[in-house]
Amino acid sequence: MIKSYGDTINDGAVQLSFTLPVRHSAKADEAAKQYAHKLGFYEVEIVYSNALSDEFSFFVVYGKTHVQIDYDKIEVEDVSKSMDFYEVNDFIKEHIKRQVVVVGACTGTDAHTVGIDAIMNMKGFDQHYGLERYPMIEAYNLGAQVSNEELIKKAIALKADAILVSQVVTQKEVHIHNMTELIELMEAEGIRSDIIVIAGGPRIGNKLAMELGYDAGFGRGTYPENVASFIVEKMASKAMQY
Amino acid sequence: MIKSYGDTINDGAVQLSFTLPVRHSAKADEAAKQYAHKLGFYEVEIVYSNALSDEFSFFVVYGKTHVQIDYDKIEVEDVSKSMDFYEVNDFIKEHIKRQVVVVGACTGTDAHTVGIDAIMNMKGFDQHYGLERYPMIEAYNLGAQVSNEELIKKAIALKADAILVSQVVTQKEVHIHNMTELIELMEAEGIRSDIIVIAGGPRIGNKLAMELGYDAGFGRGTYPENVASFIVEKMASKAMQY
Amino acid sequence: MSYSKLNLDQHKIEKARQLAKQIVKPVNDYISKHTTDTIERATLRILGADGINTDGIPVPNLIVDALGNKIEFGATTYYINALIRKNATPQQLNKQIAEGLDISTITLTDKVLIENKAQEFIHEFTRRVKQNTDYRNQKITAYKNKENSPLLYLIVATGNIYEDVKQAQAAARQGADIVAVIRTTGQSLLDYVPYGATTEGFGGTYATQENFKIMRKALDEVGEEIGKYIRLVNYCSGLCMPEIAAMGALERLDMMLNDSMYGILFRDINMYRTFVDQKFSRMINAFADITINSGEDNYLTTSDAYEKAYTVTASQFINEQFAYDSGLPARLMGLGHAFEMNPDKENGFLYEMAHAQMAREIFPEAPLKYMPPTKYMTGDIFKGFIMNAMFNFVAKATNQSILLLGMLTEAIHTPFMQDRFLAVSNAQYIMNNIKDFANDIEFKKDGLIQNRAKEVLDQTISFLEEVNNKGLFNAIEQKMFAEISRPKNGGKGLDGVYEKSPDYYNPVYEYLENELGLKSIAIERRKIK
Amino acid sequence: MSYSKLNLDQHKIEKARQLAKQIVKPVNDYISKHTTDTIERATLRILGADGINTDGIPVPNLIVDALGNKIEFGATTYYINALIRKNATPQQLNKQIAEGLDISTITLTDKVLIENKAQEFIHEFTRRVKQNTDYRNQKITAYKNKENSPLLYLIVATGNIYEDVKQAQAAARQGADIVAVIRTTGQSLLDYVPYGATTEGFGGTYATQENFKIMRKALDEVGEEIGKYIRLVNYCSGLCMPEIAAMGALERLDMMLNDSMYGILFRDINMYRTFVDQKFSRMINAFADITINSGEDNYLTTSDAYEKAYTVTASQFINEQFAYDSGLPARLMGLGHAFEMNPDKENGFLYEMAHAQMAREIFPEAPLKYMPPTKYMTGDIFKGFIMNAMFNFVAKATNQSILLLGMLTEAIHTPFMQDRFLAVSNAQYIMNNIKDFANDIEFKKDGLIQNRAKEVLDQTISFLEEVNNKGLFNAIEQKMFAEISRPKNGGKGLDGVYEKSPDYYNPVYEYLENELGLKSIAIERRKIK
Ligand code: B12
Ligand code: B12
Ligand SMILES: Cc1ncc(COP(=O)(O)O)c(C=O)c1O
Ligand SMILES: Cc1ncc(COP(=O)(O)O)c(C=O)c1O
Repeated sequence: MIKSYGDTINDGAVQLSFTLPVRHSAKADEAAKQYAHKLGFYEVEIVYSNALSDEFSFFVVYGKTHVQIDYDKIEVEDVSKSMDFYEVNDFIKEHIKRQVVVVGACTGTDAHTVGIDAIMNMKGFDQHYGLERYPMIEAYNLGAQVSNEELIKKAIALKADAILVSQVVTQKEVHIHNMTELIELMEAEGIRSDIIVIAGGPRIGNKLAMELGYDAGFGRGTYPENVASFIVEKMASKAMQY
Repeated sequence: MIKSYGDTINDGAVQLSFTLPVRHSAKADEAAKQYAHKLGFYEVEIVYSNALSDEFSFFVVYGKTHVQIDYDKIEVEDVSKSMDFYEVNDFIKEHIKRQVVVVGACTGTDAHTVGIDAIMNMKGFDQHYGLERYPMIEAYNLGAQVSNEELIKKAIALKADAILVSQVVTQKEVHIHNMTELIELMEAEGIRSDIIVIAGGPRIGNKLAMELGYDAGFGRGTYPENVASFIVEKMASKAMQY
Repeated sequence: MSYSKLNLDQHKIEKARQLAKQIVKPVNDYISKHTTDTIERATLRILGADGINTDGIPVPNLIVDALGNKIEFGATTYYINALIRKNATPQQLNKQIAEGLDISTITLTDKVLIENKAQEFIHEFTRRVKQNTDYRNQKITAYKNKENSPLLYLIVATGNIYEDVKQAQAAARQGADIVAVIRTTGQSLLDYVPYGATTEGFGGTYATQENFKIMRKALDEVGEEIGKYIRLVNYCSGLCMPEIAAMGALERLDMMLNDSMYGILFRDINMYRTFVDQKFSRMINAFADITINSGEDNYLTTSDAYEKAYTVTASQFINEQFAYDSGLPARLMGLGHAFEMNPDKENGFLYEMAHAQMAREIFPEAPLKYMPPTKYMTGDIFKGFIMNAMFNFVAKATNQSILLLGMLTEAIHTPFMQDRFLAVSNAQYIMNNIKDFANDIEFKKDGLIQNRAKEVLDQTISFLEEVNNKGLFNAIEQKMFAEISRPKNGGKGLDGVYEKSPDYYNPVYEYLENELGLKSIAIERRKIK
Repeated sequence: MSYSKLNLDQHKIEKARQLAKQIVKPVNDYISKHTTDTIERATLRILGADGINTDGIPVPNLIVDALGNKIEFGATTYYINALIRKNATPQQLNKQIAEGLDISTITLTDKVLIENKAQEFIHEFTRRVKQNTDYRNQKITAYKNKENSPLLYLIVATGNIYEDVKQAQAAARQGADIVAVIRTTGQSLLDYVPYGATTEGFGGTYATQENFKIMRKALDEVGEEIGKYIRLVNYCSGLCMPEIAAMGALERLDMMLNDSMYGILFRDINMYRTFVDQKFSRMINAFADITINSGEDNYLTTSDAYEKAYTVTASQFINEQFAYDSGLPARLMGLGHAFEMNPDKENGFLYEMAHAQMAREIFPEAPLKYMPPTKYMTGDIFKGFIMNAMFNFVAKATNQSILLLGMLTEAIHTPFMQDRFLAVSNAQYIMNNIKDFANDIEFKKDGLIQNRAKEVLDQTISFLEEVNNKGLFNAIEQKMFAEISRPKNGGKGLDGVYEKSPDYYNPVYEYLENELGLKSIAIERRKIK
């Protein structure tokens, strides 16, 4: 069992900051303190507070928590043990025996290309080659602001094995709507089960993606080989080698 | 009922940071996320994590809470409506009719004089005169590192109406021990009820001080007149005018 | 600013400027021969067209859509004609159009009548714009002493205009001099301007005339209260550049992000379309005394800020020429640049300083818009906060004009209210703490800073030479800017471009050209050639 | 550093130095005539005295307490005498003393025997110190290239030496070059040095020889691992200055906070006592090649950093003379100063820069210790973090030597592990980002920075003149430093001061004087006079 740590094991120290919709005053400070208590902290100190406007106040808070967690019970898939560039290509040669077709885009109104480019472009990202450089992958990067309809059309035309969807803007859950729509459209077309569908972006997690009906989700710090590994292993396990 | 605020009323947004005693890894990130969930937050994002050493990792986290608080029910004594320099002196002239004797010190091993000086010294603090400047107050500032015994001896010798105790160092609860000892000693001497005892310091609250048997506690941002007002009003209400 | 701290060669600067002049020349030739859907709609708006039909389609769109190819003659004729024929006020006519009236089919009356009537509405527009500029000038003069230098620029982006108002007023109270209402994701791709007050946007709030009005009022209110003129900013890049410019002129916006290069590269707007649009939008901005903000800073989000610094400088030179050719004086050219170097770069601060100082020295009168670190911001909000401090430092130390404040949560979410507060306190601390630093230090002769500026200027000249050889259209196609390639006939909006007929009539355009002295410039140019 | 960026008048600097020489002269006269409890205990420790009795009283204290007024002859005679008489090793004798043996009553043997025996132990001490300095020099040379410049100095203060070890090793791995173990609140008032490994302290950890050893080992370990020599720091101010210096020499500490002015003003140590102690403690530090850190930076926690900047400079001059007179070369004088200006002060950054740069130019060889903002740190950890960044900036831009890293939680608690990590990343970012800034900029002639430095130097000279006129003892009594008054005969420890008898014997003191060339300096000085 572990707890958060300040300077002594199990002291449970945590730093917080938040805004409350009240005018800055001694009462506001007291409210912030009690709020932190209600959040479950003890030995709470409101170390700083200031007015943000007539109706809002900002607080910096330190407190301690009794909450502990069993570290041994945490389970996580470790993407870092994925195959590398060479291993992926060899894997495809050996198990799939033909080029794998991948179509990617940043969809909806989202115009952030840098993330999907990092995964797909020749030059790659942080010294990791992008999918376009993989000899055994045929990669098509459709760019940004691509509608779900357009993406599906292309994927069908190119006989894609996998679709990559990048979503960076998440404000007001815009990505959820857009991601859900893609899956619905694919199901309507009856092609969902033929194609691996993967989502990615700095605020996309595997869990969320799976919930929305994707095969996987990749967050910040993803490298091309992580996605490539996933695709080819999934294909192999689905015995999609036709 | 109010909730913390990010950019939409009642969104419940909170920023946290903490350290966990585990090696930095994907598992650690997941643990941090679940820890934040256990702390009661939802839509948790571990926006940053880094190794502090082989055994510790640091996390910056944003999350949302459902916790709300009834602002109307918050009660707080508002020190800001205390009397000012002139009013305090007039009040003494009118109600107490003699000079009030105040003895102050930073006690125990604590060597931080700046706080008690701010309250007592002639020149005061932030343009607020210190108690030494009050014509109707006889103020004695004993400085820092004063033992509780010494303080009590002086207070008796000077026939103090009030004792001011400053405590700045709070690590490992050193102030609690020291503050408790003073009250015990005063009770042993049988003088507790004759003298108003006030504590102060950046991490001293009124609540804490009262719990430890003080008449009041004053935290960061206190001005001399806040303390002066409290003393003289308390004296008047205790009818200590002999 | 005649004395150069960087010891830059004035001849080289002059050379770069001449190259930029040559580069924009063929583009201007194209521009002068074409009009677009949105230019016509903007013209109509200036003349009084407004409102929507029951499907939410704006009246200017209804008119232009109905005109079809007749657009080559200019939409004005038809609108004014309808006003005369129907003997209606614009309000009345707008209502009829919204209800289905097709004015393209109404027989045309006498040309002179139309021309005279048009002048009436232009006069009305001029009166309103003049009233706006007078108000602004008066307030700015009165409240000058409370302004920060550089001006602090904050963004609100809740998606809901009423929430925006709260956040904007709070920001102003905290010390912002400028408030920008970020547009919702995707608005730049809409070929119309939404209508009315809106409460639902993603990553920003719809730019509508009503939203402009609401925010303008809110900022005027808080401005009066705190004794400051709070500048309001919106965006006229994308498919509706001139229309939004027109709305801004009417509702007294003070700045507009306005750059067709940005639209081409970052929104995949067709290049022909947006260059044509840009010209008219800048004329409107110039007339309404609205400062533009150009967008070359964005190149550094896709390109490396050290390697490709010269693309920004080159683009500033090009944007300057486009702006001059639209009648914008230097004092309204908020040329953009950014502090986007990798924070791990050794001496990165010195290079950023060199870049910012060279922009300052090359464009001494321009109210430079300096953008904060975004690309290398991470979830480490603490590190991000000091990167923002270094950015504020460089801004103050090189006398930038418009300081877009960085958010410590840049990599995470659109700003929380507290993020904005922290950003303002960061800037205020730095600006006060290093107030006269710019004036108190000199750069070592041939030191890192001076040499870097020299190097970037040299690279800029080579780059401009190459662009000039290829032509700007080809250069864009060949990925020379932001490492993004856009095909000449690709992107959005090309179908809204029309070659003007020899009979093309646009009294607003002509009026502005006259007022802005562009006719004579054109003549002079021709003479020089 | 012969070229002055500040354009300071070298004659004025020389003048200030001469004034400081005159100021310390009468203090040195007093010092040379006196010894103290702790000087004798330190001498005993160097000769081998160690251990505690069952009440926890250290053997050196037992000896000195028993000696009473015999101290005027020096404790050495009695300890060595007992060793000879009992034919014991120090370990054996220490044990007996701990068990109750009173060596003051043992009849004294032949003086020559005692002197010879003493030399043996001095030789042993010298051997051990030499081994330490050799090790240190070798490692520092080998690992030079991994060091930061300035050296990053981090504090650990858990109260528990084993927790400290964890935090210190983590700090070293994160990039610290120097680790200081803060002492527990109040230790400086103890007239003895606690014994053994300790796990309970308030706001810091007891300075004990065992704790020194534990931490030294831990830092050597991690140092080898990461290929760096991690310097260890502790405190020899307070009532036991020379004893802790002796322990530090034995356990290979690398730096010592060591300043009697600090003890007087901030710990209410008696001035006579601590000046006498300081001399011997500095001789030991000098001999063991340990860098001292002086504490005038602390003045700015009670005085205003702008108004009273000159008191810091003046104190640096005085501390320099005291250090020279104890045999410390300039390269071991970590003179203290601090970045403590009110962050709201207009141009505060420029003044901080002026102060830091003038310290650098006036003491070109000194490994200046630069302290972070503390006084104006608040619970606003974000603001605090950028204040620390500005501090790091000034440090790097003025080539400071030892950078005590500021903590964003300075106003809240002793550092959390994460606070320290953030502090290191802050410093590393700034230091790399502005790496050659110091070299790339110049200060404008007669600009704010140059003028400020000139002004402070002028004020320093007037101040030193006044101190010289009054005498240092009176000046302290009259609140001239840190606005704190300390009566000459007040404070703690005066009862531990003894006038030396003409027969006073202290072979360690003599040995060090010889080794450090202090005898000849004294003679030369007398000649000059
Ligand atoms: C660069 C940038 C831009 C550039 C984009 C240029 C371009 N051609 O891409 C410009 C300036 C155009 C821009 C504009 C806008 N932006 Co922007 N932008 C950023 C910025 C600074 C960096 C994004 C980036 O390039 N990251 C680097 C890449 C490599 O990282 P990444 O995207 O996370 O990708 C990695 C992983 O996530 C993963 N990944 C990503 N996609 C995929 C897909 C798959 C299949 C897989 C497997 C993996 C994967 O792998 C990648 C490599 O590891 C961020 C802030 C920040 N520092 O993060 C804001 C940010 C993303 N932008 C934001 C916003 C709101 C906008 C605007 C909507 C603002 C406006 N209203 O005008 C506009 C409009 C954009 C639109 N219509 O979508 C917000 C989003 C807030 C939110 N949470 O919703 C951010 C967070 C800034 C902020 N705090 O407000 N932006
Ligand atoms: C200045 C200072 C020092 C100076 C003190 C000089 C002096 N003569 O006072 C020096 C350098 C000597 C020092 C030393 C140490 N310090 Co110190 N110091 C500070 C510092 C930077 C500022 C404190 C201050 O002056 N505040 C300004 C005054 C005006 O504010 P204040 O004390 O809060 O007082 C106000 C109110 O609290 C209230 N108040 C205070 N007392 C009273 C009493 C009454 C009756 C009333 C009504 C009101 C009242 O009114 C005042 C005016 O509004 C703080 C960090 C910080 N920025 O806060 C650390 C700090 C207090 N120090 C700290 C420590 C640990 C130490 C040391 C123990 C470190 C060490 N081991 O060596 C030493 C030893 C001190 C000792 N034995 O007590 C810690 C305490 C941590 C904790 N929570 O326990 C702090 C927080 C720094 C840190 N983060 O580690 N310190
Ligand atoms: C010139 C310019 N226009 C517009 C925008 C905003 O984007 P959009 O036009 O998509 O609202 C930016 C953003 O950086 C910009 O720099
Ligand atoms: C010179 C000097 N000595 C010692 C200390 C530490 O205090 P103490 O001696 O009480 O442990 C400091 C702290 O700032 C100092 O500057």
